[in-house]
Amino acid sequence: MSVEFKPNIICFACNWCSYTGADMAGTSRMKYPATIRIIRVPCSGRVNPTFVMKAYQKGADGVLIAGCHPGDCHYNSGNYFAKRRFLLATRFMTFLGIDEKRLRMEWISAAEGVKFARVMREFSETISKLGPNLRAREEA
Amino acid sequence: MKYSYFPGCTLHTQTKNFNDSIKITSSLLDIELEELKDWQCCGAVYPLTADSTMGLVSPYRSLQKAYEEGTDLVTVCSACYNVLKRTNFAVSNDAQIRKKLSEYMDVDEYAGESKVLHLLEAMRENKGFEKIKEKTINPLKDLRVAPYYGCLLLRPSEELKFDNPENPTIFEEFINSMGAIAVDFPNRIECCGAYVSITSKRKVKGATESILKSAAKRNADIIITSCPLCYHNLAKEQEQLVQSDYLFKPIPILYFTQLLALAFGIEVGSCGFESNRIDARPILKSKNLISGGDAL
Amino acid sequence: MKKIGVFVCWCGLNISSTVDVEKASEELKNYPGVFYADDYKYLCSDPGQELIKKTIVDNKLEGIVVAACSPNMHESTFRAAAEAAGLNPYRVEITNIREQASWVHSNKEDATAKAIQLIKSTVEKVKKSEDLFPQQIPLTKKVLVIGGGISGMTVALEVAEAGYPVILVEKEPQIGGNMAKLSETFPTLDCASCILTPKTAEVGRHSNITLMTNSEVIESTGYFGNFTVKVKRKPTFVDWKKCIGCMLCQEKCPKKTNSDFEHGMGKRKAISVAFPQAIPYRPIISEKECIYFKTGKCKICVKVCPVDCIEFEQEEKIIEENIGAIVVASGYDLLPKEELGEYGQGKYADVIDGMQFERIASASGPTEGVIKRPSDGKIPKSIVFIQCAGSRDNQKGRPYCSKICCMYTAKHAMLYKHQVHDGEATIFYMDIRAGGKGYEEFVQRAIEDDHVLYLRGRVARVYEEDGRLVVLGVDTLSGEQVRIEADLVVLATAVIPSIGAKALGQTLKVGTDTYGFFNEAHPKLKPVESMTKGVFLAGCAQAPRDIPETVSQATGAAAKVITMFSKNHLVSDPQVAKVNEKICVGCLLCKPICPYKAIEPEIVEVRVGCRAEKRQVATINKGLCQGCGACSVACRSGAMNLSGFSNEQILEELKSLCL
Amino acid sequence: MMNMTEKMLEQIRDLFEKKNIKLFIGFEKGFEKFSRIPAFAENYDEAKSMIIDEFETPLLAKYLIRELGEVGAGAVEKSERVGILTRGCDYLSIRRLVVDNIILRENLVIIGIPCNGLIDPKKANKLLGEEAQEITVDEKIVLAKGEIKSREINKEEILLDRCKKCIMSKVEESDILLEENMDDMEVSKDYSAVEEIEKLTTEERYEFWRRQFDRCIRCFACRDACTACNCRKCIFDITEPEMLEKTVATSEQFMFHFIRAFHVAGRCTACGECEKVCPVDIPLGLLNGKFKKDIELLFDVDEAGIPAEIEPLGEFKLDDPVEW
Amino acid sequence: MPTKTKTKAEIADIIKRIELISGENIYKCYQCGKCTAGCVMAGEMDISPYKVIRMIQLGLVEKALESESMWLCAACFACRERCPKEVDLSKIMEALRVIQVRDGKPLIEPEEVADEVIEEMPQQGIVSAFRKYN
Repeated sequence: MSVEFKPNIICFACNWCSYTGADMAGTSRMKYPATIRIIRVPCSGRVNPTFVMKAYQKGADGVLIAGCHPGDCHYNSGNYFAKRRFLLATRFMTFLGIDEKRLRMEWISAAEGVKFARVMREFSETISKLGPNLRAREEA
Repeated sequence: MKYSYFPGCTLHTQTKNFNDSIKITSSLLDIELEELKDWQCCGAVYPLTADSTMGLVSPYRSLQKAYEEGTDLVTVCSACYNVLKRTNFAVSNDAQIRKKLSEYMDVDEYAGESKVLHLLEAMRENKGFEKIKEKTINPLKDLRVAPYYGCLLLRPSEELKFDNPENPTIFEEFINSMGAIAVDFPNRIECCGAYVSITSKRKVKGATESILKSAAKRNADIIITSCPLCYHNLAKEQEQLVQSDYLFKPIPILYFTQLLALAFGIEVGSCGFESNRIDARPILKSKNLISGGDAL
Repeated sequence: MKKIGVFVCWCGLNISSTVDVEKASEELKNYPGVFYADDYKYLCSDPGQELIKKTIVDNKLEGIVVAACSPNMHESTFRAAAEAAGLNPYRVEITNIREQASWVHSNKEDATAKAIQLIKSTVEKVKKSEDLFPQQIPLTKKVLVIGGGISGMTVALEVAEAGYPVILVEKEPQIGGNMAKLSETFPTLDCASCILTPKTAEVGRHSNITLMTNSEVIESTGYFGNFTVKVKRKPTFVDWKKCIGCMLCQEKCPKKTNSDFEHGMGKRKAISVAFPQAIPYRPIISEKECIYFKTGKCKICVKVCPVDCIEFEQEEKIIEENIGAIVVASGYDLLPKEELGEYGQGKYADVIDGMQFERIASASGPTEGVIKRPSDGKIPKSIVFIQCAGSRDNQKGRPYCSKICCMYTAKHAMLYKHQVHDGEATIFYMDIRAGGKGYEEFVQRAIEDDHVLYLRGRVARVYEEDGRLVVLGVDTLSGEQVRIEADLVVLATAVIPSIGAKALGQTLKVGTDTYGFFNEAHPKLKPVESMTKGVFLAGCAQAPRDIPETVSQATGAAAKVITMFSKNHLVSDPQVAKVNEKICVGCLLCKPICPYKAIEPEIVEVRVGCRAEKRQVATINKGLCQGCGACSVACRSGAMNLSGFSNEQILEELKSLCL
Repeated sequence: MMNMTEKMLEQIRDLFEKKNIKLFIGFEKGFEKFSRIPAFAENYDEAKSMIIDEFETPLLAKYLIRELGEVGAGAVEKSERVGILTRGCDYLSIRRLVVDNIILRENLVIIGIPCNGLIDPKKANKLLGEEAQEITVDEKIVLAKGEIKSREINKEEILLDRCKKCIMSKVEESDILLEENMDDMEVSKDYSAVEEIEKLTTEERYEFWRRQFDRCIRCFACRDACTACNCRKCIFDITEPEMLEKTVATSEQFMFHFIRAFHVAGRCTACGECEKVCPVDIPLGLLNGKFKKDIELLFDVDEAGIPAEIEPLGEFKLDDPVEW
Repeated sequence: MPTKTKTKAEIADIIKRIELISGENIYKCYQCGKCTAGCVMAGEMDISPYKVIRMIQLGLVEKALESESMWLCAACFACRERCPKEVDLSKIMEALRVIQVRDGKPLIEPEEVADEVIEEMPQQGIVSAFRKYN
């Protein structure tokens, strides 16, 4: 039973900053664990907290939402709305008993390939330590 | 209009003449002042420390009492006014301080519901300046009065909201209503050096001297104030100035209500002129505001 | 089930060295819904694209997934290829297995597994894709420019030269704005009217420009390409068409009053033209001062007018115009001195602001360029200039730098020193911000050649003493308190948005910041666009700036307008929000979230059983929506959705990735 | 109290006579002693059984959706209006519907009544130790008489849960006010129940909620009772995309309760109806309360239960807390 | 006796104390000197008011504490009234005084005040002086 735990992490990345930041990490050949799967969205403001809950249900061990830095949103305000929603959502999910460390929000600009890779490594490590998420998760 | 009255320590002791003139004049303006029972020293300076609220206990108690009396609180001494009004501002805006104080003192929470007013503000609120105009029977014609505001009445303006901090007018209104001439002198809003004079009298010289010279330059006959400490520093400085500068002519300093008593035709003996550090009677006499028999 | 094709790209060795592309395409062949799967060396190459096209046609594919590099690289390439093969381009999705797999992972097994999963999830997304069609939006090729200062004029001239009609609305009776009031300009000291007059004249006579002075925009509806605005033309009481500009009326008018144009430094008549070079050179009667309007008598102007053009009964007119784009160039004002208590609150005649100094230094001004102080007309022997008067001041609610004061104050001091050689000019400054071509040199000239004394520090108080002004300041470089007796004090008061900017913003539905400056769409990449599509910004309406910068920005805004007008119609991206009217309850929780104000309520009629019912729903203005999708998250029932990134698509993608 | 009922009936007659309204919604006595149930009158005669007293009543606002047209008929002017009896809490719910553009204020006639708290008869019975036969209220003292015992009870003790947390006892925008509004009740914010849960470990919290949610039978009564749940078609009834699958699994229960609570976050008026109607007693108030508490704390909102034009999640401030 | 130089940590600690006692962010000050320009006591001070804050910003807190300036501040609030950055310098001066007083270094002791001063000075003045100095 000593199979190494490979976490399953979903990352919502906004098209304009963070997704481009991920591209940057790629073109610079920075390495990060293969545990992360990116879903491209136009804006962090597009991410519905329900998606996160759904991800947990379907088997994700961690969810990361990456958007433009405050003030840099391509749509001007999307990341601020996202911030409000997820300030609440994180607390609420914790309230329901899901470890708060499993949800993370990050501001990653298009130029921050280094940051993108670093965040992915850190987050992957955090989730690895936490182990698989079994809460609010669909029985396999 | 009825108010609780907070005289403060100095008015009850050293400057009784100030207190007396307030009592005589305010009643004529339909401002009924009832001395707050068991009032306590306000502390003289508003504590500027964010980490300790001990200094607020005493003023808080007085405020709370006035509130229990169901009245607004009137005070005259600039220092008391500054401390009480700022305390009131603090407790009405900062729930934490309020909570701390009421818990410490074991009293009901008081959140700044009562107003703190300077007597001049109380006058302004009760159409006092119009009433002064009506009730003045001895108009102070040709008397050039320099209103010295000092600092504690005006600043910090966002908390005190007494008057425009750079260009105040309330004293001028007061002076004009008595028929006197308000002297606009620039240093009327500058500090006299306050308590610094306790250790280094010479160090406040610059401050006091420029106030006096600024008033003298505009030919002021009289300076009025509402602060015993300003009064002291300005009077003290004049004693020095007279000796060092033979051209300097002393300018009597009065508490503003003394002048009001005179305008209301109150018997000169009750205006408290005899206790002033620089006798104002000669100049008042020269302007025919008191008769020869009254003076001296 | 849809027939989906999957193409896996090798990208030479870029992908194939870490991702087993053959294994991936092999595995995808058996994935539900996938009709065709293959891998290829370079899909973006011509033969690669040909392969895609051919496969789509041969297999009648209904959607394709291209697993290759980032969509930022070739999404448009592959979508175009699919379109050429008759497939709606929005049925094409890219899986990024290069930047997100082969390049960032080293273990081939992991990378391949991840790539396969990513491709599968994209297949799931494509299953939920729909045909989307760009919308054509009609376009009125006419621009409205609000503000006739240097920025508005620049925009108007550029667009007019490109051949498009321009309506230039100015609230004052003449164009020229603040620049017309300036004496000379830094850093060259050439006279402002010398460089401005040719421009105003050109605006006045350009056949493509309709000039509406003494007018204000009071309403704006519609959206980009198709605005309808209402302009209020205030009465001038003079028939400008008949008037020949002889100005006999002005000469003979008996009523004198303070001139706004001169900022209280000079007088004008009740019927007047602001200044001799004004365009249009036509007089206007001020209702407030005119004796006739007050008493019903006088009419001297009527008597002297040779062409009988005085019209006391003139009324304001509302004019409606259809236009395609709006440029806001509403300019600036200065912070009133009355807000600066410590500097006299406006009660000292000899404490003036920068614009008033411009007027007394201007050759066409009330003193004909001789610098005299307002109180007694004496030539000041000592002038103190105070910079940052109200700027960089949180307490006064203006924490920003007004940007132009450092330079114009240096100019003022220089102009003064050139006139009064033995005069003393002292400047209190905080920092000298002279970033501009020739700017620093200009300031240094003032210091070195003209001996202007720069003191670093603020002034605490200004008051009057013996007919002079006492300035209490400090020089923080020496640490000394400074007391200066001056004859004249000039305050470089803060630059603030022109009065009424906030209201204009509301009229145009364009956001302003806390101070009232117009917000740009993006602080770096869209500095001349506002958040409202089709509304552009120029000059100080957006932030304080000097003339060269204003002209550059105005030219930029003009270019934006011209680019917009160069097309015959506008095309909107179909990846925008859409409303399911059957579900929408019309609660409009989505409305405040939309940064583009693209959501509005609409009453629609629907059939419920056998009767028709009216109900309110949200509607999307597809011309305004930019597709951020924030509204879709605010919608509880999911009636609001985002085409191209729909709830269904994201959820399928998500489910597949979580497995 | 009878007095108030009379006043109301007078007003109702007036309303019907002047044909201002097609329907009046109020309360009448229910089957059980002291139970008060919604009553709908289409004319004055039908309204005669209506009553105002101090016993627990359900909230009426939700009926307005039905009575003013199809669900979410939206802000469309109607030819006939509906009258409704309104206390402060009803008023909050009505305002919820108005702000959400579900109904138009113009289509309503609000008869406002002051309120200083309603009595929960069940609590009275409990304290009395038997079923009360007669309950009389005199200011703050309640006299409950049973067949055997009688007892004086402090009204505070038997107040309705909802009233203990009352944030609005006034009816601010009534068309007709039966009696002067009283001052708002002194209610201090009490999030102790939420804080109790917060104090638990994550593990314990999850277990707590799992036990609660596993009881859920997905009857949707909480949704149906809620005025903030006013969608034309609920997301739970939509199959494409299927946010909630039909299987009864713990994860689905979490999904359901997460979505329900999030959809009313910042919009919940804390009326407590959801919790009251829940047949399996899931403490839904805790979920709503958690959001309310966090919104007030994080976004510097005084009272996150009063419907406003723009909801906390419909705006942002540049100085919102920075966590990431 | 030369003052013992404090370590970096000790200095950071004092700065923190100053910020805590005054409740002000000392890093807001950008040394425009407006406080000093309008200060009636600045002429007497060995370190100008704006420099006092600068010293603290630079970590030269010992210099600031040793200076006479804070004892000369008459708390007239002119600086606070005019400060464009809304820094309440009167509170920072108070913090410096309080630190000295709490550390057992008051400016004066009651017995040091001349009888004649006690005689002449109004009670209010004496009370304020001791509130500030002891």
